[in-house]
Amino acid sequence: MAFFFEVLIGGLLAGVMYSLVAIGFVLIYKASGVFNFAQGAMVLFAALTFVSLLERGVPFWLSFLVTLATMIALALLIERAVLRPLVGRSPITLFMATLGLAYIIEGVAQALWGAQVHGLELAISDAPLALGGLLLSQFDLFAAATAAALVVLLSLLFNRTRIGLALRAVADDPRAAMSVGIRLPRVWAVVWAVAGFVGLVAGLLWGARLGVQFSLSLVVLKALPVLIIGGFTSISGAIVGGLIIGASEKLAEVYLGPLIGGGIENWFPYVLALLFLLVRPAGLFGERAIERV
Amino acid sequence: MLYREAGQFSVRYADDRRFFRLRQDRLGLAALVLFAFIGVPLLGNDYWFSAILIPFLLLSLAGLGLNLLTGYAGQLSLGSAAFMAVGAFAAYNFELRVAWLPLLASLLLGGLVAALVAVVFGLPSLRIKGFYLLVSTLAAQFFVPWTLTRFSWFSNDSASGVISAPPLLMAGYDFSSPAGRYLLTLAVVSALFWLGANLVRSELGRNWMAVRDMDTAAAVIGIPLLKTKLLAFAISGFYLGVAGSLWAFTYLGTVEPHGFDLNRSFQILFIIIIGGLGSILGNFLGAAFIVLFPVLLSNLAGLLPTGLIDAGQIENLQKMAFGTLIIIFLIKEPEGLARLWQRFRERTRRWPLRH
Amino acid sequence: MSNSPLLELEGISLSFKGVKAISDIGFSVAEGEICALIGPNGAGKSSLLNVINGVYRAQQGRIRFAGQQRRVMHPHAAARGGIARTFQNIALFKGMSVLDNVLTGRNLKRRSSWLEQALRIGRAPGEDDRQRAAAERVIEFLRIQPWRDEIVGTLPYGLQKRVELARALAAEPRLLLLDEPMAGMNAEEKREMSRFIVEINREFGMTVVLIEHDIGVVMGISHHVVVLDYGRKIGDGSPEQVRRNPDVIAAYLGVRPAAASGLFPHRSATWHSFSKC
Amino acid sequence: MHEPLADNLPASLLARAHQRGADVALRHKRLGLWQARSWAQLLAEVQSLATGLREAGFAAGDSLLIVSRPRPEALLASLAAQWLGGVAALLDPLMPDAEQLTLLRELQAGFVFAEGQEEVERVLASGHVPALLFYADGRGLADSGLPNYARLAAQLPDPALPVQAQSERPAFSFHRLDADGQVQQHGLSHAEVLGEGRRLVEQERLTAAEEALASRNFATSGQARYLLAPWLLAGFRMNFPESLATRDTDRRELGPTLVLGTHDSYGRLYALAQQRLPLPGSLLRRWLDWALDARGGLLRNGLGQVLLRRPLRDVLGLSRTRVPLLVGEALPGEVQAFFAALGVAPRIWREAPRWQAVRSPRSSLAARSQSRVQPV
Repeated sequence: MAFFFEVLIGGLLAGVMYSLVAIGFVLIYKASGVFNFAQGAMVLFAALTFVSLLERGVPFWLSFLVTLATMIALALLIERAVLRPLVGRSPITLFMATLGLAYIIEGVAQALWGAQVHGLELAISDAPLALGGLLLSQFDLFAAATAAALVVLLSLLFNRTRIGLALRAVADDPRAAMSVGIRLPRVWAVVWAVAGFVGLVAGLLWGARLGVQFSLSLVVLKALPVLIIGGFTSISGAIVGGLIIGASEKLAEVYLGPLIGGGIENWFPYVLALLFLLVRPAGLFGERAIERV
Repeated sequence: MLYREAGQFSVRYADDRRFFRLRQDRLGLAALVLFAFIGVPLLGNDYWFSAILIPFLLLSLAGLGLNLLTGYAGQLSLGSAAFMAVGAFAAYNFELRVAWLPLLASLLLGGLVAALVAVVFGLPSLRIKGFYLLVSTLAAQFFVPWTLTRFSWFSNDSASGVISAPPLLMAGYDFSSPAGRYLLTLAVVSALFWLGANLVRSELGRNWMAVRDMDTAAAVIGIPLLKTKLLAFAISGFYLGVAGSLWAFTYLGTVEPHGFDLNRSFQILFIIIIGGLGSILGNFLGAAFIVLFPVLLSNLAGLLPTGLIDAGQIENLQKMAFGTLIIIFLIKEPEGLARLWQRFRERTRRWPLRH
Repeated sequence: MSNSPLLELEGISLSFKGVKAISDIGFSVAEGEICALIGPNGAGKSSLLNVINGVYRAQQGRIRFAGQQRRVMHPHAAARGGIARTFQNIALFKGMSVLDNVLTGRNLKRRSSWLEQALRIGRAPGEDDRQRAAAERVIEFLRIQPWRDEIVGTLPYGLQKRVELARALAAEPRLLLLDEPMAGMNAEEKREMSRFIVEINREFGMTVVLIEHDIGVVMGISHHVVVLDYGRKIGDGSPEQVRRNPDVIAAYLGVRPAAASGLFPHRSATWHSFSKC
Repeated sequence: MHEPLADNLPASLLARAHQRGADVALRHKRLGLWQARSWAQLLAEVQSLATGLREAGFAAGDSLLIVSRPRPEALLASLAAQWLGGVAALLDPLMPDAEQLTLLRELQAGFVFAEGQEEVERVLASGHVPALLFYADGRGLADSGLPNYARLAAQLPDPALPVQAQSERPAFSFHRLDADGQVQQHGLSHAEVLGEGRRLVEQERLTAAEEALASRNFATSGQARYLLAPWLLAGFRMNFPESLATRDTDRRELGPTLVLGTHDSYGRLYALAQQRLPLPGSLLRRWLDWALDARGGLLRNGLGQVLLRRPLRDVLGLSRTRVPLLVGEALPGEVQAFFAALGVAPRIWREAPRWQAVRSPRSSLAARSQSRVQPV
């Protein structure tokens, strides 16, 4: 039984990592209705920039700030060059544009910093920690704490600041928000910048775990089922979705894996998400729109 | 400009149903097809057949397969490569296990199996829309290669799931030479394009577009949504399956499941975005672009002094260029190269008048 | 006109997330008549049309169409039974040509399979001719021949409305539901459109249920008027009867406080035309 | 080729039907198709109509007033009236409404063919109810109780119905108001129409292979002389566009070899081209003007021909045009030059209507046994 709980909690903690990527999606989706496939590329880009600076001897905090600045600049650029010309186009078109964006960011990241794997040490021991009879990864606990801090930070940002208010207004009804003088492009730029920040945090954690390498951009594929389960518009949904995916993926790997063969974690989340979709098409926390005709 | 349209008028509805209403267009197409079947095999060399023409034709076919689903029926899919893989492995197994089956029949059966698999992954499309559907097609994209690798029966217990093409014998002829493989590919692709062009102009094609443009209204006028969408998945799957089996048989000779990964799906999606969503011609234009652009890029890089740009950088450059082009096309010409061509044609038909 | 009504609604109630849109509405439409649904914005007119052809499912009530009783209608069943409609906000297939849009309206008349059509064998070619000819007759009837091959999305609003009507007509329905067919049109276009509606009704004997705000037009062309307000029915009868109905006059005059608060700004404007006719 | 016997229009039709019965005589674009009818079919239809008209009381010397844009029904109704020895009185439906109403009121026609609801309403609005009023486009007229064209044309033809037209009797009459609001008319006899038509056929060497487009209204004598008569004499094909609004695209589809126009119709085409050509001052336009310039030179001829003149001619639907005719007033210099540069310089044919004031217009079309249109 303890083994089960270990697996479960391990999975839940791994799920937090998925949630971190998914939160970036939710932010952007809420504010601009874009399903941002480039989120993974942004994670890669942030991590790669950070680690390359670090390797060139730049101090940790300076690297962090420089990377953050880069991500903000990138967000502004994206808003200007991609989002603004595509205002009012169908969600599918916007999605495909972010596919293109993902290619560009990946290409630039690798052209700048090379394609080799970089190790990233965040000075957190990955040694298992015995807690109440269960062995848990310290790193995972740290990641969970970071995620929690991030969520608190974001909720402060959105509930206590003017830009947060504007964001919520835009998410609610873009046209009404515009009519009361909220400038959409600014909100978008801010949100993409925040998403860039979230991407940076996720990139550091993922990078520390897997090494900073190209496959980081593929975490986007893990985040998608998370979003489906949690709903595209809810940050708490992203967290819960991540936990569900993480836990069930681990449990399936451990208990189902031996039966049908290993390596099922690639597709299992999707099948799970699909089942969820058929039962609750709008996700756990998403709102289902009434179709007006 | 080249056209003399006056005097070409329809006296039967069948006149309007032809692919091209104008005689000059029909003659042009006939000349092109004739050239492709007779001129190219005489003029081309092995490099052109194997490295350019065959992949171009097959990517066009795969593009058409995805275009039917995404461009016409409006169902976004990132599982194209998975259906190609199903087609390839199914055709391989038919060829392997049912010895008396002719090659062409194996190809078609491969397509049919892919169609069935596509229907299964298309089933959720009735309840979910837009990028929610991505989940279903991505599930296919991850599940299929896993299955093909996991169960070695599919690859006849070969190491890491690699399969090799059977000898390309048909009616006593050996199509194994590059020119032969080209001709075989061309024949299948031409036939399927003819069928596809008919399809999109038929009732089913209109129903697809109706579902794409506004599915509520489509349901209200009596278009059966489930049947229409599932047929889109099935037919798209069939096209991709045949493209996949030819990919294995006439293009590469040996493939493994991971040859049909997500990047291949993206590639096919880019073909139809650049070529033109909802266009038959666009698939050729997009595929030509995807095939020729890297060749062009590496040739250009070859002109530069050696050592300035290494091979890895060319790949990065290519990625950036594709990404940029996708965005430019979506912004400036969402209907792709086909639309540019169409505009040019309209202009020449009115020339020298402006409108 | 036959004795039993073509369409009968009984005790229809519909709510969205607990907000009542329609409460307990019942009325009947006789075969061959033009029936107008009028009432202020938000009175539930469009919702009622949506219930009739199954776009919305009413929580309560019964629909009886052409002798068949149903709890709720399903869009596909409605189309098969002979109900066609147009939408308030034009639900055309914008990427397709006018001809193709009209042809989609005839999809239920198809008998040949998609494979026959794709291979152009069997029943398909002959049927293609017949379908096209039928679509062309509708196009001629509504005088949209000059735009036959244009992409619908590029046409002006008034023409799109006409194309949408053409698509509905192409289905050769028994009951035609028109949701504000003249919204946003100028006087000339309105006159033309109401003439089309009258001709459709007279020449094809098609029963029409329409929603329209222009009371002058409504009184001019309809045989039967149903008045809704706040999701309830407050008037039902011939144009003459409805005009004299005190409840209707009260609603349109805006005697109740809600009306005066400016929630329904077009009320006063409508009253003007209402009192004239 | 010309039958000496056919000294009137219906007889010419009869001759064509005997000579080339199965050939296409007329096309009308309807329901998206150019629907063809043969000479034999036309003959049968005219005979049916004539039978129907006679049953309605129409007899030799009566006039059938035709209020219609060009459409096959109007043409065939005219021939049917002439078959019975009557006159086709043509009213230009594009005349201002008030003018038409006055004419309708003054003419008091006994037999009227009106195109559709609008025209029927106009006829009835004039306050005069004809003995026979029939229409072609039944839209909105279903409960009017009036007979429609299709019903008359579906009549079983009386095969014994002879052609009663006489060479010297009027075939057409035209009406208008003069400046003082007085009714004017002029008539055209069968002999005159056929004579002019024959002259055209011979001079322009018209054959049965011509394609003509009847896009203008009939209500001009030029149209009768230089289009209807040659059509019946040479036996070529007359084509009717889908509607007035689509005549330019229809012309391009059809590519007529014989174009009959007036000062106005050529002018309109010229204006259309000018408006749609590249903007004045643009490089393209200067090149175009250079290519259209009449002065020769090998380059100008060759390059201009291939790249500009030929395509322009095709866009205007004139690339097959062999016989461009202009009836009436000459074209302004630049218009004439424009078409000449395209190789379709219109050739002028005289239209000399002898308009005469009608002293008692009420009697002119009213009914039989009253004074008739004078033979010209």
